[in-house]
Amino acid sequence: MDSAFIPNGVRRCAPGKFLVVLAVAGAVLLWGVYAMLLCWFKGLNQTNMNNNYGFALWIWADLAVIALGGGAFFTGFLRYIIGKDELKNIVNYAVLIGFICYSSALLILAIDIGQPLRGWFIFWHANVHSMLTEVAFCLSCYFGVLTIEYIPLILENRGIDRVPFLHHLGHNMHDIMAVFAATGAFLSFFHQGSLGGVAGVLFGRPFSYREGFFIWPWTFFLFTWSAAAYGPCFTLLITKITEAVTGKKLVKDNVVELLAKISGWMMVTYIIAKIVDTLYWANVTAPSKGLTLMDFYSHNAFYGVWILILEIVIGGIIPAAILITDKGRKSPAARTTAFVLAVIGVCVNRWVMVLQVMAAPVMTFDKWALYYPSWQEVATTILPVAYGVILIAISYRYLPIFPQEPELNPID
Amino acid sequence: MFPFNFEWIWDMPHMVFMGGLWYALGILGLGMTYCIIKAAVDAGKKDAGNHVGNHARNHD
Amino acid sequence: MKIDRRSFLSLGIGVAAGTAFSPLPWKLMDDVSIWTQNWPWTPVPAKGESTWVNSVCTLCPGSCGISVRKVDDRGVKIEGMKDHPVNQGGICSLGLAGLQLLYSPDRVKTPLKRAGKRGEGKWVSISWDQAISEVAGKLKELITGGQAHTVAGITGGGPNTLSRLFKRFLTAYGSPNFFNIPSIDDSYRLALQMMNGATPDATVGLDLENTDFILSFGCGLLDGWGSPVHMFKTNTAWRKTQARVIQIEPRLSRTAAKAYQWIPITPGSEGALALGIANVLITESLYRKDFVDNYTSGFEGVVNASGELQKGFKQHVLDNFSPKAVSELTGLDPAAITLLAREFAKAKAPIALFGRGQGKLPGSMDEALAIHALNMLMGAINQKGGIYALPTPDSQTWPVVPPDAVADSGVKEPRLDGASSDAYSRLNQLPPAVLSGKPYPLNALLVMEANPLYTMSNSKAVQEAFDKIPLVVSFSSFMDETAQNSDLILPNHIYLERQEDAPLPAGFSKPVISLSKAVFKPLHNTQHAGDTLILLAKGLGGSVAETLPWKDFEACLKQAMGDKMEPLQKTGYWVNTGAVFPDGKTTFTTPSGKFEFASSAFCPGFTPVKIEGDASYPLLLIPYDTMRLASGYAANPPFDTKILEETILLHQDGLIEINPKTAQSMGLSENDRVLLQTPRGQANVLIHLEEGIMPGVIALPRGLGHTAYDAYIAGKGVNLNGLTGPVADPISGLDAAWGIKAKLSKA
Amino acid sequence: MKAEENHGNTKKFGMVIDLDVCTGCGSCMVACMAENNVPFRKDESDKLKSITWMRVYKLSNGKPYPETDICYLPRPCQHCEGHEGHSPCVSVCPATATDYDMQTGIVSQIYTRCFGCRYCMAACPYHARYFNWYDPVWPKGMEKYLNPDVSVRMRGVVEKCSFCIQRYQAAKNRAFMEGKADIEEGDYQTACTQACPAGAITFGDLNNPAHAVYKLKKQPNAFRLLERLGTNPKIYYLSSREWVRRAGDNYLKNEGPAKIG
Repeated sequence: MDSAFIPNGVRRCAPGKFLVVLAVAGAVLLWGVYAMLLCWFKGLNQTNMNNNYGFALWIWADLAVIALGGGAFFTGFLRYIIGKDELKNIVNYAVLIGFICYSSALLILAIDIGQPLRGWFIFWHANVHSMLTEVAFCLSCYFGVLTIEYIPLILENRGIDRVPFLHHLGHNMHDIMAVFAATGAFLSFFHQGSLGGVAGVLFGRPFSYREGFFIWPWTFFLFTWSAAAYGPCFTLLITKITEAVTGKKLVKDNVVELLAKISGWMMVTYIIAKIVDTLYWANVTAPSKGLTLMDFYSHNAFYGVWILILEIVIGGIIPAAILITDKGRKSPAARTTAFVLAVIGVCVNRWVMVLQVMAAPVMTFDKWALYYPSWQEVATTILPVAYGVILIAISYRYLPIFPQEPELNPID
Repeated sequence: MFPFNFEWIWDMPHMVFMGGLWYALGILGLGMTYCIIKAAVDAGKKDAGNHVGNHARNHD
Repeated sequence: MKIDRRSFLSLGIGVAAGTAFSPLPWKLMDDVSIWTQNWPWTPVPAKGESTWVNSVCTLCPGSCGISVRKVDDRGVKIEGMKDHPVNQGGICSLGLAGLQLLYSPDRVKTPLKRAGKRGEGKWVSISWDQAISEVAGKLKELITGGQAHTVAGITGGGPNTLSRLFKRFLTAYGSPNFFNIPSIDDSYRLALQMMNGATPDATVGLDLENTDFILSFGCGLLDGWGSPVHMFKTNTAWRKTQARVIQIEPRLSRTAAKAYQWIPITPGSEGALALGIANVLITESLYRKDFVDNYTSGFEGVVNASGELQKGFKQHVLDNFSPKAVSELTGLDPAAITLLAREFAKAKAPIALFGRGQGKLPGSMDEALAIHALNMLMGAINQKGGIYALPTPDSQTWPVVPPDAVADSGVKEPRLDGASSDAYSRLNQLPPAVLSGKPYPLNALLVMEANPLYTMSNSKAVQEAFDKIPLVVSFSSFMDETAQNSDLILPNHIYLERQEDAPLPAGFSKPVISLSKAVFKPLHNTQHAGDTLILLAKGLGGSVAETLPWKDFEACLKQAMGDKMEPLQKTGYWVNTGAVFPDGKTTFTTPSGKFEFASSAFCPGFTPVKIEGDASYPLLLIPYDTMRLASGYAANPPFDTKILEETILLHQDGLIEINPKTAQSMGLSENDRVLLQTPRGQANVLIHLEEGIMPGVIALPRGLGHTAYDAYIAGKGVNLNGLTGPVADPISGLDAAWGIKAKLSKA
Repeated sequence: MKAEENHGNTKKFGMVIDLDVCTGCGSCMVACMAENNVPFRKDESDKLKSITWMRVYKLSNGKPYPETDICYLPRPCQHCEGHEGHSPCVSVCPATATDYDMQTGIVSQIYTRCFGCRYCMAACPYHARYFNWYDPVWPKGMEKYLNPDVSVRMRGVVEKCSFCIQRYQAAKNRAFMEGKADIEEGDYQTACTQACPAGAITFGDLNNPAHAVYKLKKQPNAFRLLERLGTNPKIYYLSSREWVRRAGDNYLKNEGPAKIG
């Protein structure tokens, strides 16, 4: 039925099966869209956010998907700028995942703001001192870059490629992709960082506030670093899941191992920096505001030291240790475990840098405020997952995402 | 975001920040314009009628 | 089809690109955001000319001057009147929210006649003519049947002209049953009457500005006691003069928190503590001997009716109220009592005050007399910084019209509350009398500026009594509980829409009258209750009509105010500048001509109020008052409910304060839902742990648990009056209850 | 933030709130809501969704009965000056919807520009900023009392105490009409200051030695909330109670208000 559009040399499931997958994901998507419309038409009273939780699940989701989508810029950076050639076999997928992550982030932001129809004021009336302005600009620009990086992939579809103009367009874009990728990397370094800056500059919030370099708090660098370190793990994890779902090997182990190794070493350096940062914050920054480390991790029902351990040890040191060792990296099970832990680690980091910041009282007579999201918030946060599944399913079916697939899965 | 917005001031933060922004946008814009124009030219040159779908793509 | 997909696609892309580069999307984007900035459902207040009108707030007995800001004919803000003697620009949260009462869509907007069952909320609008003729017709019927005395009137308006007119109406009609809403003012009046020989119509005057030591027996000086804003101002002045407030109560109220010292004692033992302090003052000779020896009687001994000499106040106190004995009653250390007495005596101008919380209930006379005796011991009577009787500002007398035969015999019937005169209304006795039909059934009840169905304790009995009254007429412009349970509503203008005199502010130092103005033209088809009374009188004809001869209330008010009317209309208030208060007089019109510690009729003692409930109720439930809750005739406007703490009201649930220790012993923790039971009723409440309350005591605020008014207050929390009941005071017959025994169980 | 510093004639409006005198009655809260068209809903008991520009906090010394002591603390927007006008919220607003006015020291909020990202709320340690989670709705007819000098905020934007800036504008206009060079202390007072029945709030120009606040802020009992964060707030509090002053900021065990600058 749609065989004319399926890439050469690969096998795809029957259209019926494909449609069932789309239908299931589509149903979840619709649920999310319904919640989204509720938020737009009825307002943010549909959420469980409140005046203590101006930022909540959505901002966490934004920070998390952007960190996870960091695989795109970092892989692109390694591939086009550093010249790690093997990574061409995974960069397509990294771009796709990045595209999904960033478009999701933008969508969530559009739901999250109280006046979505005025959202463009962030550009028009930009306050250049605000980290969020930097985020908005770089995020939008980098989303443009991801789109530019994704377009040639779409143009490679057999059906589309028949159109000469589009064929040439794809070709030309490929030719100067390094320029785009470099721009993207430049933008990414900044917006990943400014996302960290969002929390780090809050000098009214001793939990997140960090000193820094020039105008950038340490979290600026930690966020960029962690996105570069953990993002590829997410790319690799999704690749692994895709392989499991399709039942095919899609990327060669050497490619996976190379990226995993780089990611692992990045994590090692990151986690050292993070530990130093935490120690400095706990022993110098916070006490200068009259607070001790344990003030942030006690007197409430949820945030205990466990979350610090989960983030740094379980989600940082352990996966890093696995990925930098040959043995760990080469064992598919250990490797996948490391990916999962790493994803958890970075998500927990983003969680505390958003939610725990809001939860921790600053005034002595204030109380911890705990929060759980409403179903509308959950649904709109799951929406991108469903959307991602759909986009991956379609892209995988019709586009030559995995250059090594035909070789690894020869058709008799 | 434009010098004619009233919050605009010709100070360092604006020039650095907005300079960076317009620089990035410029690269992307010019890059895409170049690709599109060149694609149109290429498509016209290389016999629009021909089927080019199987043209082996050079990935590098 | 050769205009194929390709050209179609190209066309599409072309159109999209063309549109994108046209001004259209940008213009749309701009327009849409302008639209969001001017959403039609977000109101835009109309501009106009801004003016200020001075008036007085009569939402509580405080009588604060207010300045109302108007923009054209809209009222946009109520502020305190800067140079008003009572509040000097300050204003409380209720007064500030007055416009929410004015503009409430839930007001009674026109005369209503009940259509469904009583309390069902079904009404038909009727004309004023019909309303007047219906009520007048019913009242005429009762005259014909010789039942004029079976009509009663309740007013919460205080001693103002409208209340006087109402009473005059009832008297002329032939009913002795005129009721005021009793309060602590009655106890002060009675205490002054008994000990100082004041006339019953005098009110208490307090020269608080000049005191330097305030022994407050549970008075919510900063919780709405007296004239609230005036008390706040006074308290601030006390800070500057370093006057000390000693707050004696089992709960850390706002007053206690601001006081120099908070002394929690066993609730109900206040009178005993007063006598214990008196004991120390006498034992250690710390009292003002010159004053006591020269100007008082009953201190050393009392000659009783049969001419025998009996123990006087001194011996009585020395015999029964040693610090040790009082310690057992109050739970206070004997040394603390002695210390407190010494501090009290050391002060230059000490004063002892009674009246729990806002003084909503008259309380025990024994206690009032005991505490007032402390003032006598320190000579704080009629002196600077002391307590005294303030004469009610004399109003011009109205023409005397001889009653007709019906009226004459009617007013001679006994009052339903068993009181010998209407000087002190034993309103708490009314429901049992109505329920028993003795001495006679109540056939009609007129309620003005009051909401007895909500504010009277033992709600269940009050409701049952209401159900037995064949005709209930309300004059309320609020759809309050009483109005909701009436047969006819003849709505009065709201306080901002009518002219009337505001009575003397409670506990003020000098006589002041303020004039409330019609700041706004009546919004709805309401009518001044004074006019309604005059029209009713006209409808009844005969001597009633002759007794209320004015063409309208304004004429009546003018005649009552006499030459005060001019200054009242000019400045909004009138202060008695002709006399000095306190006047320093050391004689009075008691039988002995002196201030009386005791007489053949009384001697201050300590008879614990018989609080209801047996041993199966281990806890003591006490009410408390807060400035954030209106608990009288006016219910909380939305703003005031908004500022209620979540430890008082959480969603629809009221919270009960309990000491964490007590709660722990019962296995209860914060926000647990519990069933609160008292001998008078039960309710579901949530637990609020509060260190500032005595273990074993639990406290609920007054002012919640409404079933009427509007959706912003109805159905929220618990009406304390549904859980408590009155205890008749042996001396005054007024309600002496200060709490009730209670128990809590997990719900 | 762009205006040059000129301490000679720039104003710095601020408050001194005497906590010894404040009774926690809540008049300031209602005065503020009535003046500034703050909406209300049927259930306002979820204080985290309730808009109260002025909020009275209840502080406790935490001791058990009968040593318990409580104190009430009214908390308007602190109008932080931060370092050279970089208050926590102003510098983070991406759309320049909130600004620190160097001429008055007032942190303003432009509702029609705010697009509701709530970053400023995250930045404010005082929880002085409020989001319009709901459309503001008044019961039918009650919208009549709305103040024409203050615009009603639409759903989806952040709002906060403005020091009743409309009153400042009006005072300036009046002064201009009357040919006066400048406004006087009494010409511009916030709604809460005026209403406070205890007279606990004093408002004025902290730069002007003739204003009451100028002297009051220098009292030994004066402190500010969370001063150690560097927010540089313009609300001063007075309390004779040591535990209350200590509650104004975070201190390590061995520190105390007196030891820190």
